[in-house]
Parts: sequence; structure tokens; C-alpha cells
Amino acid sequence: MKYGYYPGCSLERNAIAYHQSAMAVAGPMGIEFDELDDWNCCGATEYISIDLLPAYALISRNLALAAQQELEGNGNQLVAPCSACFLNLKKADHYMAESPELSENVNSALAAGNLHYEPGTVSVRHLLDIVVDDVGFNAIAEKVTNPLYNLRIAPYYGCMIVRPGNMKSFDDQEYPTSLDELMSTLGAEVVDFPLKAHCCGGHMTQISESVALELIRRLLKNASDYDADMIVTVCPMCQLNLDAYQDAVNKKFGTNYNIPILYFTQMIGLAFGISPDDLGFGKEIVDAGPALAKIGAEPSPKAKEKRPSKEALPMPSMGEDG
Amino acid sequence: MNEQFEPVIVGFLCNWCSYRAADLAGTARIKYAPNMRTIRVMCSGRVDPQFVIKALREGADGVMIAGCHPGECHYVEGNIKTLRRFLLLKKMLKQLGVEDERIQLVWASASEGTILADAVDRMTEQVRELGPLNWQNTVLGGGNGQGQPAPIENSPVAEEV
Amino acid sequence: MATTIASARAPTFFDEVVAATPGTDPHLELCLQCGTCGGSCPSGPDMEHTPRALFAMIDAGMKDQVLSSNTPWYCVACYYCMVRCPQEIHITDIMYTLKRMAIKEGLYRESSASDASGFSETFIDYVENYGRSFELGVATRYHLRHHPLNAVKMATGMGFNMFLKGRMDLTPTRIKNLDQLKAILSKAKELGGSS
Amino acid sequence: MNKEKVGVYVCHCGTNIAGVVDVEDVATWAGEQDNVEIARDYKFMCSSLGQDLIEDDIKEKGLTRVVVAACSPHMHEKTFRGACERAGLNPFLFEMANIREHNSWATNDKVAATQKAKALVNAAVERVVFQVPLEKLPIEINPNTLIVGGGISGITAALELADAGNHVYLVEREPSIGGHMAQLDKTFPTLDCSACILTPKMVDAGQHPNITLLSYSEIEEVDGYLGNFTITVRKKARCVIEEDCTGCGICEEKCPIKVVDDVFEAGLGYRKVIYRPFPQAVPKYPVIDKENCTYFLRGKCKACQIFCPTEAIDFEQEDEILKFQVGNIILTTGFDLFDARRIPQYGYGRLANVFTSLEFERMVNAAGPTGGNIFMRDGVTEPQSVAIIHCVGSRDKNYNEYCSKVCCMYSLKFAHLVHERLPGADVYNFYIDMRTPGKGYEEFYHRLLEEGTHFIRGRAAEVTDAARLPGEEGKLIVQAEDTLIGKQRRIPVDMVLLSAGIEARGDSKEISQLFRMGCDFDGFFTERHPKLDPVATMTEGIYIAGACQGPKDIPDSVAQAAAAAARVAGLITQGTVMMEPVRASINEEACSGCRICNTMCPYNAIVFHEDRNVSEVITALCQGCGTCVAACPSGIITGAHFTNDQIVSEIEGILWDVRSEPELVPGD
Repeated sequence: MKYGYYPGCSLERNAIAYHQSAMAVAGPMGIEFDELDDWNCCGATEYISIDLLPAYALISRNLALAAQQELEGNGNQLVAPCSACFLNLKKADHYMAESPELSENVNSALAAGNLHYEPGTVSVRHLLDIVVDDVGFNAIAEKVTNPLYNLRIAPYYGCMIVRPGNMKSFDDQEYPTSLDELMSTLGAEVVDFPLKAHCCGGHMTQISESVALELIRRLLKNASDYDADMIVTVCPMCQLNLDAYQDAVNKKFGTNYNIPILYFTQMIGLAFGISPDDLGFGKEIVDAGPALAKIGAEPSPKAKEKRPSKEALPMPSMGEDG
Repeated sequence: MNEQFEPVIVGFLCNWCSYRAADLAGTARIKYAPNMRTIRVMCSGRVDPQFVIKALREGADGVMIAGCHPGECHYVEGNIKTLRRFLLLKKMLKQLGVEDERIQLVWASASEGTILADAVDRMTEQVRELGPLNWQNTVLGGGNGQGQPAPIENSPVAEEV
Repeated sequence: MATTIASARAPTFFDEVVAATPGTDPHLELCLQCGTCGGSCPSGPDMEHTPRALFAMIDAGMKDQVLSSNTPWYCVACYYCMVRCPQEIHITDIMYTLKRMAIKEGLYRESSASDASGFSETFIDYVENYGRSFELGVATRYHLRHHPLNAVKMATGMGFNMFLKGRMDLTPTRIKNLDQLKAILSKAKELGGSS
Repeated sequence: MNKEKVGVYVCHCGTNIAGVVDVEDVATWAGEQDNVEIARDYKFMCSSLGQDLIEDDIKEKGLTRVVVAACSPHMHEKTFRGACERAGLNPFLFEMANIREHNSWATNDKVAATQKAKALVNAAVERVVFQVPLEKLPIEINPNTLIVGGGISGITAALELADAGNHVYLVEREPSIGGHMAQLDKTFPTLDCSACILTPKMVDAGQHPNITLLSYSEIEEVDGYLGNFTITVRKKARCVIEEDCTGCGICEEKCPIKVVDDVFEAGLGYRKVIYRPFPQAVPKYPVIDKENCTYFLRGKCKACQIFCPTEAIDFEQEDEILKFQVGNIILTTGFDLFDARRIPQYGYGRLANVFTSLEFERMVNAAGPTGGNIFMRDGVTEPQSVAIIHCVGSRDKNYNEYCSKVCCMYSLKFAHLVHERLPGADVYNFYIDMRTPGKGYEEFYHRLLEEGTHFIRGRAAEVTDAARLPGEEGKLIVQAEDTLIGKQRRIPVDMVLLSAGIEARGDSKEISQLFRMGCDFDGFFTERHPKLDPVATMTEGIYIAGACQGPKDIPDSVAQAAAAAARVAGLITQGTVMMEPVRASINEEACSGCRICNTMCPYNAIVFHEDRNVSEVITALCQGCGTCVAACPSGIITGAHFTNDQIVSEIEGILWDVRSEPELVPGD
């Protein structure tokens, strides 16, 4: 499977581990990435706050390039590992398709660079989406040589990968489960993490640190309340906030959280038996070493369903329809 | 009224939904283009393609067929039959040089007076844009070979559904 | 003719907000004032007005109060409100619109998040001059400009760690065809982007 | 064509028409048209004087046709047909031109309106000369009635009809009648015990000599039309011989298998595999749930059979197919509760102590799984604080846009029951708007205010167990904006109740197709008129009552059910009804036997005679839509009162002012 690849600014430096691990696991999963030539920043959540049209033009340059460079075989599918980039690209395409006026303006701007973009030409997808939907759990299970037994993982999706509501999403927008399933496919114990799709604080770390630190604290607290050994993320911004600011949280709230924050691609690589160095381990600020040491050769004995007392009322069935 | 062209539109309204919608539009004193002249049929399914052609050749500039929403037909699915027929009829008339806008199918329930009124306004404007139909030249004159009225004789449209 | 008289009257603040929001109709007029947005918002407790309250104010034409509120700046774009809104209002998009308007009207300076836009602006400088960006460089420069003390904190604390881990650059890479990007952006601005 | 004598009457309707249309001009103009004997305009044609005008002209001038240009035929067609009839003219030789609703009320353009009025009048004149005398069709009404659904609506309608001496077939899908009301504990706002007021009615229905109760049965087929429907019912095998069963309940006692009861106990309790949904079930006979019965799964056990004192257990029993005739049908199929699992942020199914309204009804019910105690999911702990969330799945475009109407009131009832059974417990109601229209309803709300319920005006955003602050540990936290103070609040509670909305039955679309009647986008059955006829449907002889027509509480359902019964009783006493003779008929001589019309007819009213190779319309089944008429390639199907001649001449007439040179029109 061949895809266009849009790393996004973060993956060049701060999230280099994400980039490395994504590249490392691509091969084994039968994925081929074609990095978009001369891509530019998506504007994150900032550009759109200042100026609408330039913001959309900025994003659309990438879409236009992707459509132009249509690397044969990638079926004009552009993969973004960063949730913010993913949302920006997807949303620009969506809104241009919805509003001919917007599309027209954006295109007359692009024309200044001899570019043009026809909404709908490029289908923008998140890295997690192609891993779970195109590669699939079975194919991944087959490749697992070093299952992540005994490791309690809190899967963390953040916001922008499954929202907003006015666009089709590849997973539930309130309570996604694809990453959960992926992690248990790798042999890990998955924590049913209530805040899995809540906010990491985004850029609030810059605008109002106190607000941001509270949001980060909630996630760390909840994860440790559920005795997670680590939090696994799908977005550089989430990783950065939870990892780099964990120290600040501890200082501010007098806590002593020590939860490593890793990328899902790093975990896949680990389970595939790829050397940690090739997966960017060690780049995380909260050392993942101790947690990884917990990985056992045997799956931890299933804490067997303690049968409810005979007084207990039955729980609602969560059938398919649920 | 100024000198602009006032199209004449014949409207076939089904007795249960759209005719009552038109009644409601009146009762609610919604003002809309006086260009549509209504003919009541029990069901939009009663509208024989011949009626549409008849109206056009008799001097109407456009024809509107209005019925209950799909699934709400008083006669279960008459309107679905209408829809199928309508699409074929439209295709055929196009070959004869009659523009799409001149024959329109509208769903309006008994409570949707505004929807019907808006539809009439919209259609009136569209047909006014197109100008008079003038069947004689457009069809009999300007027909394009396959466009001879011959096939119309016993509404093949109906046969095909 | 069955037309509404809305088109007749001069555009209100409400109309401006709707018009400046991209995509299809954001459905702002449908707000039930149910508070699902304010209840869902992660930074809701720190907002001067909940989104719901802000919408009522927009409808009431309280332009200055709305545009000088810190609410849009505290939006973290998590989109929970947008997913849960029973009326399918494009809330997050409207927050972006309000930021743009606040900047245009210079009213954001009134708000307690007065320097929030500063971050966005610093960010944009990078994007416009390099074609790429990176949170940390932006952060440092932004802090140097707005709260020097934080900058020091960053340089020594968290920022320093990042640097050690090789996760922090001082300048981003520059794209090859920067001129093309610049041309596109200036054209976009010229096209009255600022709305 | 021999000349007809048409009388044209143009109504002023005060200024309603005359204010916009130049009625005098129209009348004079009409007088000059072909076939028109006399044309008049008059202030109010519908007045007795106006009608006299018509009657006199018919008698004195020997009019053979009458046209009235006035309001909509739906308004006064009947009136004027009456006038014609009184003067000895067949009412179907009358035609109406709608120059009010469709003209004078729809525009201010006097010129255009007058022109249009002439067109409409002319159309009517040219049409009416082609109209022919018709006789209304008498239809015999079979005195038996089918009622589908044995909830409170169905029971009410059945008893109303049966007490009036009519026979009723009451068909219920579940093993017992009673419906949702049987599951409730108290009813708002009077707090009557639901069972106490319902069970007597259930017993009456079960024992009534005029009611054939078919429980555990489903409708398979519906054929026919008003007055004479043929119904096919599948009576599912109970595996219990009703004649022999005494309802002693020993089988239930001895059955070793227990399963969760998702129907009557709403999943909160268990039932045996051979069971009666509840002790007061009507009929009293149990049923065996084959999916879970050890005998049916593994061929052994038979405990019930072994212990049954009257040998009433019959594992070999098979479904029965019953056929019977009825004249009318009342649908009272009720509602489904909104599935709260569809809203993940409320945590139902994931967070143990989140309950749905129906679960709570069972919980507070003395006969329910907790014997009426309010317990958390562990079945022993009493909650110290309870949150009640309104509008779950209602007033939300993501689920159902409509208001479910009953939730505010039952949420208040829940709050009251918590106060009553757990004095000292805190109760929080999260609402968008408090909707309490109804006798004694607002007063009930005030009573709850007195009882100290905390009302928070704000739709709950989420329910979570993710604690942020010490006070939240181990609790469920309901997060919402308190819109009255404009601040976000997090309320830690022990138990959350979701006031789920009312939805149409999952299979209501199939049901509406089965009975050939309308059903709206939400799946609720469509009434004939939203204001003036909320009990009839667009299909003659089929009526609706209760929540299957839209969200409704008990009093409304009962009232509607009684109304439907009264409508049916009316038809039964009439014995026969006269139907519009608007029907299709096939000229067999000309029929080519192509059979296109057979597939066209939505009522299967057209039969094909292989022997003669022709199709025939069964007049009694035909509803007169005319689809077949339009479809007939050789144009030999006649739609009475809407014949090709009539419509074609109407088209010509309506285009009088723009007609090009008349030419032969193919096909007519």
C-alpha cells in the first residue's frame, strides 16, 4: 500500500520519535510512504485565528501539491501523523467542497503560485486510520514477535483525530476504540481510559499555562487512577504537553506523576521486535525505561471476572447495537 | 406588472398533499407568482405524460407536477411511479429541445404551503429566464431527428416503468 | 412573492459573525441555550462567558463585550461542543471567527487574554518566513516578547530538557519554494482575507 | 357534441375574492363561453340564498351542468353538490373552480388574478361538459374490529367497542397485554399505582365475551379495504396447552434456568425460561422461551413438563395461522424507549450506576427486582445523591429532534420517589426547559420545588467517573453548564437516571407498509389531519391511537383510543357507508393483456384473467388513484370522474388565453 506522506513541522524535530517509528514500522506493515515534496506548515490552530483566507490558502498549497505530485499508486491519499495537521487538511478540503465561494477565493490565491486545487481530489487520512483500517488488526497480529504482555496502556486519542462532528470520522467521536483494539492486538493490557478523547490543553500551554496544566493534570491523574504504566498517543501536540509539562504539573499541584508518554507507532515497533533505538525511544522526557521493563514473557494471569454477588443487578448488555 | 414576459405554468396537484398545500398557502395568505394554474388529480400517479405534453403544446411554458413526499403517498407509492415516469419524460422532452426547468416535480405535504409557494416562485423565475416555449418551433420545427412526436403517441414512458 | 424581509434590513453583528464563518451555514440562529457547549468545554471554568452566553450576547448585538471576551482565546479547539451540540451549530468555527473579528477590531486587547493573539502572530511570522514552524521556537520567542520571565523558565526548565533530548530547534527548516508560498499568501490577504 | 346547458356562479366571498378578482368581469366573460347558459356573480354562494340561486336555475333554466368559482373544493364541494342533488341534478355533474385559496388569497395582482380566474373557470366549464352522472358506491361494514397492540390504548379501545356490543380481535406481540404501563410503578401527577388502575382493565379485556384476545401473536397479512379486511395472524407456539393450563405457576418455580428479562424488567431483573412476564399477566398462561430452554437446546430437562399437574406442557406445539374478517382496524402499537447506549458520554452500559428511566421504573416498583428499594447496581447500597438527566435522545438533531413530551413529568415523578424513599438524599434535575402542560402538571412541579429538588437549567454534557477533586472520588460526576448562573458545574452523585425519550417502534415502517398507511420520517404513523383528524389515517378504515402516532402520556393515549373506538363504532352502526365513485375500470374488449397495470396498482386491485387474457379492476379494492389509468399504453382504463377527456379538456380550458392553433392531439 502506497500513500502520500505529510509529516508536519512537529515531526521534523520535537516529534522526531514519531517520525522515526512510523518509518520503521511502515515496511513490516507493507506500507510505503512518499513524502510530499516541499510541503509547508498547516498553520496549526493559529493561522486560522488571525486570517481566514490566507490560512486556507496555506493549507491548500499542500493539497494542491499532493494532487499535482500524485505519486502513482497512492490513489491521492495523503497521510498525516499529526492530528492537528490531519484536521486542518481534511477540514480545508471539506469546507472548500461545501462552499464554492471559499474554494474560488482559495484557488485565485493559489493561482498566484500557479497552483490549483479541486476539492475532493485528495483524501486526507490519519496514520492511525490507515494502520487499523487498511493494514488491519489481523495483519498486525501476525507480525507481533514480542508481545507487550503485562504492560498497562492508557490509549489516548485527544480531540482532533475523531472530531468535529460535521465530518465523517473513522472512529466514534465521543468514545473511540480503534487504538484500544490496536494495543490489545500488540498484547498489552488496555485501560478503559475515560478521558481518552479529552483535551491535552493544545496551545493553552502558551496562552494560559495555569489552564493548560490543569487539563494535563486531569489526564495524568485519571491515567494513574487506572494504574496505567504509560499513555500512548497519536498526536505530537498531545505527546508534547503530557510529556514535557508533566514536571510542571507535579510542581504546581505537588503531585509526583511519572507516566511515560509514547507514540502508538513506537509500541507497534516494539511488538514487532524492532530495536528501541530505531523507534526513537529515549527522546521522551519522562523515561519509558522502567515501564518497558515490566513487559513480561507471559501474559499476566487474567484477573478473572469476579462474579457479581447474587444481590447485584444485571448490567445492561453492550451488544452490537450499543 | 411591467412588460416582462409572464410565463403560464400548468400545475398538476395531487388531491391529498400538494393541492391542500396550495390551499394552505392561500389560507396563510402567502403571496406567490400568479403564473401557475392548478389542475387537481387524485394522485400525482394519475399524471399521464400525455397531459404534460398536451399542456406544453397547447401553449403552456412549463408544467409542474406536485405530490406527497415519497413514503407519505396517500396511495402508498403512486408518487414513486410518478418519479420514475417523470425522469423518463424529462429525458424524452430534452431530446425534443424542451429545457429541464420547464417540467418540474415537487414534493409538498399538506402542511407545506410555503414549500409549494417557493417552488412556484422559483419555477416562474426560471421559466421567465428561458422565455416562451413555443412548441411549434421548438419541437415540431427544431426537433433533432429522434425528436419526432411519433414516439409520444401512446406514452412509451409509461410502458417502460 | 414568498420571500422573507430579512434581506431588506442592514446586516447585524449576528449576520457579520455568520457571514465570516467558513463552510456552510453554521446554524448559529438555532441555539437553544441548552448549555451543552458550556458544559462540555475543557476550559469552560476559566472563560469569562460560556459559549452559550456568548451566542446570546451575539444575538443581542453586544459586539464590544463579545469581542473583548477571553472566551474565544480560551477555546482549545477540542470540538466536543460541536459534536454534542443538539442543534449542530459549528461552535468551534464560530470561536475562530470571533478571534479574527476581535483582532480586526483591535478589541482583543481589552480581554484578559490580551496577548493570546501574540502567540498566533509569532507563529505566523515563522510560517510566512520559513514555510514551516515548530511549537518550541515559537514559544520561546513569544515568551521573550510577552512574558520574559516565562522565557527564562522555559530556557532553563522544560525547554532545556527538550533541547537536551534534541527535540528543540532554534530555527525551522525553510521550504524550497518559499516565494511561491509568499505569493499565494499575499494574494490571499489582498483578496480581503481578513474576514 | 350535443350542447350542454352550463350554469356558472362566481362567488365574491365578501371581499376575499372580489377584493382582488374582478368577479363581475369574470362572470360576464364566462357568460359568453361555449355551452354556458347562464353566468352570475354573487356575494356569498355558499349562503342558503346562493344555493337557492343554483337550485332555481337548474329547475327553471334546465341546467345540465353547474360550475361554481369560489373557494377550495375541500371547503364547499359537498355543499354545492348537495344543492345540485336537491334540484335533481346528479352531483357529479358539478365542478368547482378554486379562485380563492389558489388565486385571490395568493396574490395582490388584480389583473393577473382576474386572468387566472377566467382560466380556472373556463377549465371547469370545458371539463364539466365531459362529466357524467355517477352513483356513490355503498360499502358494507363488517362489525368486527382488529386492534393491534395490547397496551393501555389498545385495551381502552377494545373495551369501548366490546362494551358497545361489537366483537374485537385484540392482537398482542408479547405473552401478556399491559404494555409499558404495566411496567410502571406510579403515574404522574396523581401518583396512582399504575398496576392498581391497569390490571382491572386487563382482566376485563381478558374475560370480555366480545374480545378475542390473541397474545404472543403477530399480524402476518392484511388484505382488503374499509368494511372488509382479511387478517392473517401467526399465533406463536407457547408450548403450553391453554385449555389445560391453570396458571398455577409451578412450572415457573421448577424451571432451573434463569435469564435476564430485557422486556418486562427492562434488563434489570431475571426471569425463568418458562415464564409469565409478571404475576398479573393476562392471559395467565406462561410461555417457553425456546432460545434459552435447555430442552430445545440440548433435548433434556423437561422439568416443567414433569411437574405440571395438568400435563399442559407441549414441546411439540407449533405456531397457528389464523384468518378472520374485520371491518375496521385500530393500530395501538406503542413506542420503544430511546437506546441510551447511543450517547456514550452518558456512560450507560459502561458506568454501573447509570440507569435508564425504565430500569428505574422497575426498581421503584414493589414487584420489581429490588422489591421497590432504590439500590445502586450492587443491589444493596442506597444512593445518597441522584442526578436525573432530562431530554436523553430528545430535542437533539443527532438523535431525535422532537420533544418526547412525557420525560419532564416522569423525571419529576422520579425526583419525588427518591425524596419519598430516601429522605435526605440529594436530587438534581438537569433540564433544558421544564415542560409541564397538563392538568395538575405544573402544580406537581411546584410540589417538587417544595420538596427541595435541585433544578439545574442546563443539558448535562457528560457523566464520568474520572474524578478531578477529592470530593469526586468514587462518585459519578455530572458535568453541565448551569445556564442560570452561566458557570460550568460538576455535581458528584451516586446514581444517574437517564430520562430517555420515546421513539417509534423499530419496525413501524414495516407495519405501516403491512397496513398500507403512512408513517412519518421519525416512524410515527401519520394521522389524516394533524389538527382536525388525529385518529384516522389516510387509509379508509384504519385508525391510530396512543404513542404510535406520536409521544403521548397515559391520559392522552386513553382519550385518543376512545376517540378511535367511537369513530369505528359510528361506522359499524351505519352498517354501510357511501364511497366516492372515483374508481378505475377496464374496457375488456380493448385490453391487450399487457399486464402493465397489474404491477402499477398499490392495492393489488387488478386481477389478470389468463383465460381471456385481459385484466380487470376489482372495484371494491380500487381506491381511485388513477396510476393504472395513466400507465395503460392503450389508454383503455377509465378513471371515473378523472377521465382522459375530462382532464384533457380541462387542460385546453385552462390555457384558453395562450392556446396555439388547436390541432389533433394524439391519444385522445
